[in-house]
Amino acid sequence: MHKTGCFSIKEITKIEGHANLDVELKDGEVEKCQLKIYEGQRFFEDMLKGRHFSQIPLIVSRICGLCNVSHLNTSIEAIENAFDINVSEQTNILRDLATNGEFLKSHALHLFFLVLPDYFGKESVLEFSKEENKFLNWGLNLKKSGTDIVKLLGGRIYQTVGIRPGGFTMLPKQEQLDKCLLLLEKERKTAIDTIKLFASFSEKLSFERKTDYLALVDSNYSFVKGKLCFASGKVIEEADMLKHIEEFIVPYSNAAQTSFEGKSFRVGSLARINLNQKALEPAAQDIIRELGLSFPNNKIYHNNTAQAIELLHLIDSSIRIIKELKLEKEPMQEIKPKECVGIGVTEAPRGTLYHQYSFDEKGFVKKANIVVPTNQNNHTIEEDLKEFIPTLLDLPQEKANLEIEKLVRAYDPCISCATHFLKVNWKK
Amino acid sequence: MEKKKVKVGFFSLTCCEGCEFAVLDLEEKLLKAFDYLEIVESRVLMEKIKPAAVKLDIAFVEGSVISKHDLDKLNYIREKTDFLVALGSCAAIAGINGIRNSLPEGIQERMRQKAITPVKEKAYPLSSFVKVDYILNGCSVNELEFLDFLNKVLHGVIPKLEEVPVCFECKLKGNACLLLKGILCLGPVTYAGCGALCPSQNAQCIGCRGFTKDANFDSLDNLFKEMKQSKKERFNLFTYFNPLPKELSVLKEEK
Amino acid sequence: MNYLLKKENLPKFLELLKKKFDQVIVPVKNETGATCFQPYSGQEIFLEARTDFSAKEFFRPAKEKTFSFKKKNSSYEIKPEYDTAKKVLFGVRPCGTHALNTLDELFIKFFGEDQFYSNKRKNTTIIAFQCNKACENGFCASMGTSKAIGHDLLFIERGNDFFVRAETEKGTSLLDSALFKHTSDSEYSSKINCENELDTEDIEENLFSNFNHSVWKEESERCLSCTSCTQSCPTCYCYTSNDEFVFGSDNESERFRVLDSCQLQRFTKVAGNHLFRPSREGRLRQFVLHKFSYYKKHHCIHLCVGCGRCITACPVKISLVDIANKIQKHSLEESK
Amino acid sequence: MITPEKPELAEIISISQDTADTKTFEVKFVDKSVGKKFKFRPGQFMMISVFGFGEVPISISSSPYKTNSIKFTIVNVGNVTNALHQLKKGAKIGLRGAFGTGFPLQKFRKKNILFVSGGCGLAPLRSAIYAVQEKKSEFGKISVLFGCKTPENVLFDKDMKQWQKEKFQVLSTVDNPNKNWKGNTGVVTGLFKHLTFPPETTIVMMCGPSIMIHFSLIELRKKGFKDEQMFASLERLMQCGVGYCSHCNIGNKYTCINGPVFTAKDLEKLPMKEN
Ligand SMILES: Cc1cc2nc3c(=O)[nH]c(=O)nc-3n(C[C@H](O)[C@H](O)[C@H](O)COP(=O)(O)OP(=O)(O)OC[C@H]3O[C@@H](n4cnc5c(N)ncnc54)[C@H](O)[C@@H]3O)c2cc1C
Ligand code: SF4
Ligand code: SF4
Ligand code: SF4
Repeated sequence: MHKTGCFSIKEITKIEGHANLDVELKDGEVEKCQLKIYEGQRFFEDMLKGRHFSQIPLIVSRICGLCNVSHLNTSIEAIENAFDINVSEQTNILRDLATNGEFLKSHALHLFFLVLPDYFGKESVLEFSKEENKFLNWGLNLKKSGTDIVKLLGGRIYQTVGIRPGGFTMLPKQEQLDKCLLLLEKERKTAIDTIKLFASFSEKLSFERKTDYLALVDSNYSFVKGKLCFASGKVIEEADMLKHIEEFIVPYSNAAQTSFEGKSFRVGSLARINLNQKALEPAAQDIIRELGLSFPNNKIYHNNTAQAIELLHLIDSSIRIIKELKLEKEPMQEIKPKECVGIGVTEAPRGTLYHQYSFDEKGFVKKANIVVPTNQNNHTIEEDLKEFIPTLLDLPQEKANLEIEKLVRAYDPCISCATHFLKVNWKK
Repeated sequence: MEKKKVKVGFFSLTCCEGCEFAVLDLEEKLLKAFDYLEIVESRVLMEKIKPAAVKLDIAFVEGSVISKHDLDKLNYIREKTDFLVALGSCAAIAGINGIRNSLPEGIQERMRQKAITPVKEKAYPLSSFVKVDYILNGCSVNELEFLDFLNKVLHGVIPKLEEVPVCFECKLKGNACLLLKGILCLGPVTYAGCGALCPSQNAQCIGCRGFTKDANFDSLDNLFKEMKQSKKERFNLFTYFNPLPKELSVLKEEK
Repeated sequence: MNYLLKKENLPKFLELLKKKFDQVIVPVKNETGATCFQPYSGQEIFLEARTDFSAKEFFRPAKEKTFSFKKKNSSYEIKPEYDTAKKVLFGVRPCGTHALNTLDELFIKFFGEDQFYSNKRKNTTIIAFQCNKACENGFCASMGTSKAIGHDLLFIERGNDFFVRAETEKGTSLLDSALFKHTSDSEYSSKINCENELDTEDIEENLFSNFNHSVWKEESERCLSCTSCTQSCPTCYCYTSNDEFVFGSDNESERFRVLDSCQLQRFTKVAGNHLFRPSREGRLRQFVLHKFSYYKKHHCIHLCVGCGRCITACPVKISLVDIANKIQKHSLEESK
Repeated sequence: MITPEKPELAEIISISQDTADTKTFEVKFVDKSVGKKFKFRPGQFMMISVFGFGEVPISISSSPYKTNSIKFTIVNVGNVTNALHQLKKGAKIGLRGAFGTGFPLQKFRKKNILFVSGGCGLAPLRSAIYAVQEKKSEFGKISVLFGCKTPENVLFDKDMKQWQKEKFQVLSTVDNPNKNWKGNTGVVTGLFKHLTFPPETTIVMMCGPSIMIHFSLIELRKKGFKDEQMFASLERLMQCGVGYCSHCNIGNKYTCINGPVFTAKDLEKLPMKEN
């Protein structure tokens, strides 16, 4: 790679749009590193204006095909907070289960379909050898254990329909839950093997940068409740998130970036485990110890390991939920709208997700504000790259690109963005 | 069936990309289909796009045309392929992106100004610009319908759109009708193919597969009126995934 | 012979049947709240009224495989797929037994036996259930279908018991002596007063000769063409036949019969996209005329058993009884 | 016991390309005993299966006196017909039938016969023309009128020449002629002015698009033809051929079992132009 010059990486597909990366080097130092995300092109916040609150979850779940349940759940939390709805314990547990399903699916897809080819030096899973295809089956099976749950609770894997403000439109049958349970128990071992596999890979990659972390912290490792904690020590209430986190517009990108007290921070699996390791299911904690992994750490590649660890946690927690569950028929709660503001904060597979709505007295949306995890990570990604790229100067450009890709992929900015992230065009 | 592999590509314009993942969800069945398919381009499965020289037998395109970039890409795909399939509501009918088309002109104008990359005046389905050979509708697409399509094409059967409303499949499933329970439902005016997914979950159909040619909007709207729905609520429901039908232009009001 | 079965023993009886038959079909309420017939697996039995959906599914299924074709060398093996499972249908109402009787006329007696239908029919034992009150929108009294026919056993609710009458040998053989006690009681018929009434005199002629009556247009304007009527109807049998290749196989294909509906435009669509019956008016008229005029002409029996399901199922409350009565009244006035 | 819906295997023994989108298939039952028993009347149709693709009703276009093999003349318009067109000699298809009423030729003895056809409608009529040709002495004068879109769509050239040799009156017309076209132009009803024999002793058999049948009936009535003398073969969507599926229902008739051949008198009573 030349020590001076610029290159840009065109058509990074984003979570909800497309992105490029522009880099300018001078004497081996990164002068400029801009992640240009054209998110916002779809104007979800504007589209929600004037819509009835009952339509929100189904509209926002279309923001992202992969973490639609997270968007659903977050908007539902915001709506229920706004209209003072307290759903039953059973509903909460089933929502947790659905969230688990989505995380399983999302993590498995990311790890096996997008990250693994990197580690094997392959362009895509389609080029895997017979030997390597074995791992693909691991991935598919783990994913299936998640999708089956989501399908069961939401009716469909993408753009689920059954999860609504006030409860579930339809409850699953016990026998169906039992089937999910069988599959989960079968895939436990795969999850453990997965952790070992990814830990062995990420151990070899050494890039490390000290930064702050943010996640919802709760004694049950919940993805929906808890307090927002920073690794640097600050603890804030969910509803106050935007009071502390500064959202700022960068002129080259359609997506806002965020900072906390002027500095960048990371969100996602690594942030969660860094902050909340003790709340993981026992088996997940055991394996961390067994493999001699140390959390908290600042190695972003360990985000992949963290995802793998979460896989095991998710399986164990789902197994426990299903075993303890005694399904009872219950109607959905009726919701009486009023003029007010509602906020929902949850952990999505890729990090903290924030939804805020203000409603008029009939429950129509006046204003909506959504902050997605990738927005929060963008800033950190840029800063990481500023430190990382200079270490690659000895490599030929193509190799360097691959390394950059690996780093960005470690963040799991969104599965689709990670897929063909970097296509380098040198500018003279 | 000929042993020559069919060259297919998956492309994505502005959308949530759920459709391509929905296809991936066919799991073993998809792996089996790979015996007959050669994936030339795919955002999900592949890292780098292969050189554009290859002619595709089938291109699946998800997403709506919102920016100039989308349009350029679409034209490029159309040129490269013999058979172009609109994958999912965004591509077929503008889908959820189309909500912005029914926003008041003032807001639309502001959105256009706010955008950093140039956007088109509205969100468009693919058919507004290029010839679309087949439509696999739905948000997200029904993976079984996708499989059925593949199966047909691979055997040389000309696929045909099923022109039946969601109610047809809803009844085949033995569901109690939501309209009779007092819940609004767009099933009677929406194309089936999803297996009446939402009504089977006790949830209203929101029209994600597009309105039927044979729809009786007036009658359905009258029914909603009898169910004490305000103009705004009815407008909201009918424009969930579709442009407001001509018959119901009375519902339009500046908000 | 007459018997009594304690109501609480019904599940026991059904369990016993399960041992003797491949499938025991019972009326239940499904998750969406609709009442229909399902294979018994311990669910709660629904006997309060006639079900929203008929037992048609078990005789004219929504999708039924009829043949499988296998290419061998350059020839084909053609294998019909008959459903020969032994079934018992419990709790079918008198109108339901008449519906089967009506379909028998077409699928067994008319062109030659349709074995896809007749096999199911022959292998199914019918346990009818007498109604003791009128059903919503029903008009069985007008259609002469309030008394079951062609059944093997008849159940009648009586206090804490079911009064059971065996009509056939096949029926008697099901009556386990531990559960069923002889009774010298005789059946008493309770008269049912349907809220709907249909004047069926000369109905086939009158409806057909009023092909252009204004009522068709008026009523059809409301119609959503949702097919709820034809699909809930126990006698609507129209179907389409489709071939499909077996996925992943080069030489296997299957033929299916798929239930269709005359309320859909595509029902008459031929190559070149020509529609023979495009308008809603024409489609609604086809439904009513097929019920009360055309079928009778060919098979000497009405294609309607007066169960009223189509009226209950209609989201916009179109009633074939109202339509037919309007025309009947009109004809009566004209003939004066 | 037979299942009315079970197809019988048959082999394609020859294929001829009639026009760009029309081919005639000659087929033979694989099971010889079935072939031996097979009989049909002109105007009847069979259900042809292309396995995996579906089943379509197709009229028989060969002579009822030659049942060793059966011929079908088929236009490529959709899935099944397209699949049929891809088949090669030796391929196997399924056959059911023959179904429907057909033309009651035995009742037409001693009469003059007028055939009116449009496009592919000549296919079922050809079977009747062959039958009449075979027993020429039993009938009076014969006239064959044929209309189609362009000279390229003209069917059965060879047959037409043969019929001319047999002293039949054979007239064809096209909507859009080209330079080489020597016949008439315009719709088929325009040929009626060339008719020579008296209406009272004539039977009309027609088959073609419904619009052609509609106008032919009007014109012929004007010329003095009675409804009982005129027979037309109709087309409706069909799935079974035996009255089970109800798609072909027109008023109180089923096209597959009461038709496809109807007298104009029957048609009068049917809601033909139902909308
Ligand atoms: C009594 C009768 C005789 C016929 N004789 C001939 C003939 O001799 N030569 C010829 O070329 N055509 C004939 N046809 C028309 C022929 O049946 C249709 O062209 C054919 O069914 C089209 O099928 P497809 O699958 O190619 O088209 P698609 O459009 O793919 O049709 C799908 C299905 O619809 C049905 N269908 C579509 N069009 C028709 C139609 N017009 N009539 C009945 N069913 C239809 C078929 O079941 C078919 O499988 C006849 C039709 C009838 C009713
Ligand atoms: S629930 Fe909806 S889709 Fe189902 S029958 Fe009723 S209106 Fe139709
Ligand atoms: S029921 Fe309606 S909204 Fe639901 S998937 Fe089907 S078409 Fe879409
Ligand atoms: S037409 Fe209506 S009343 Fe008659 S049998 Fe069918 S559903 Fe019952």
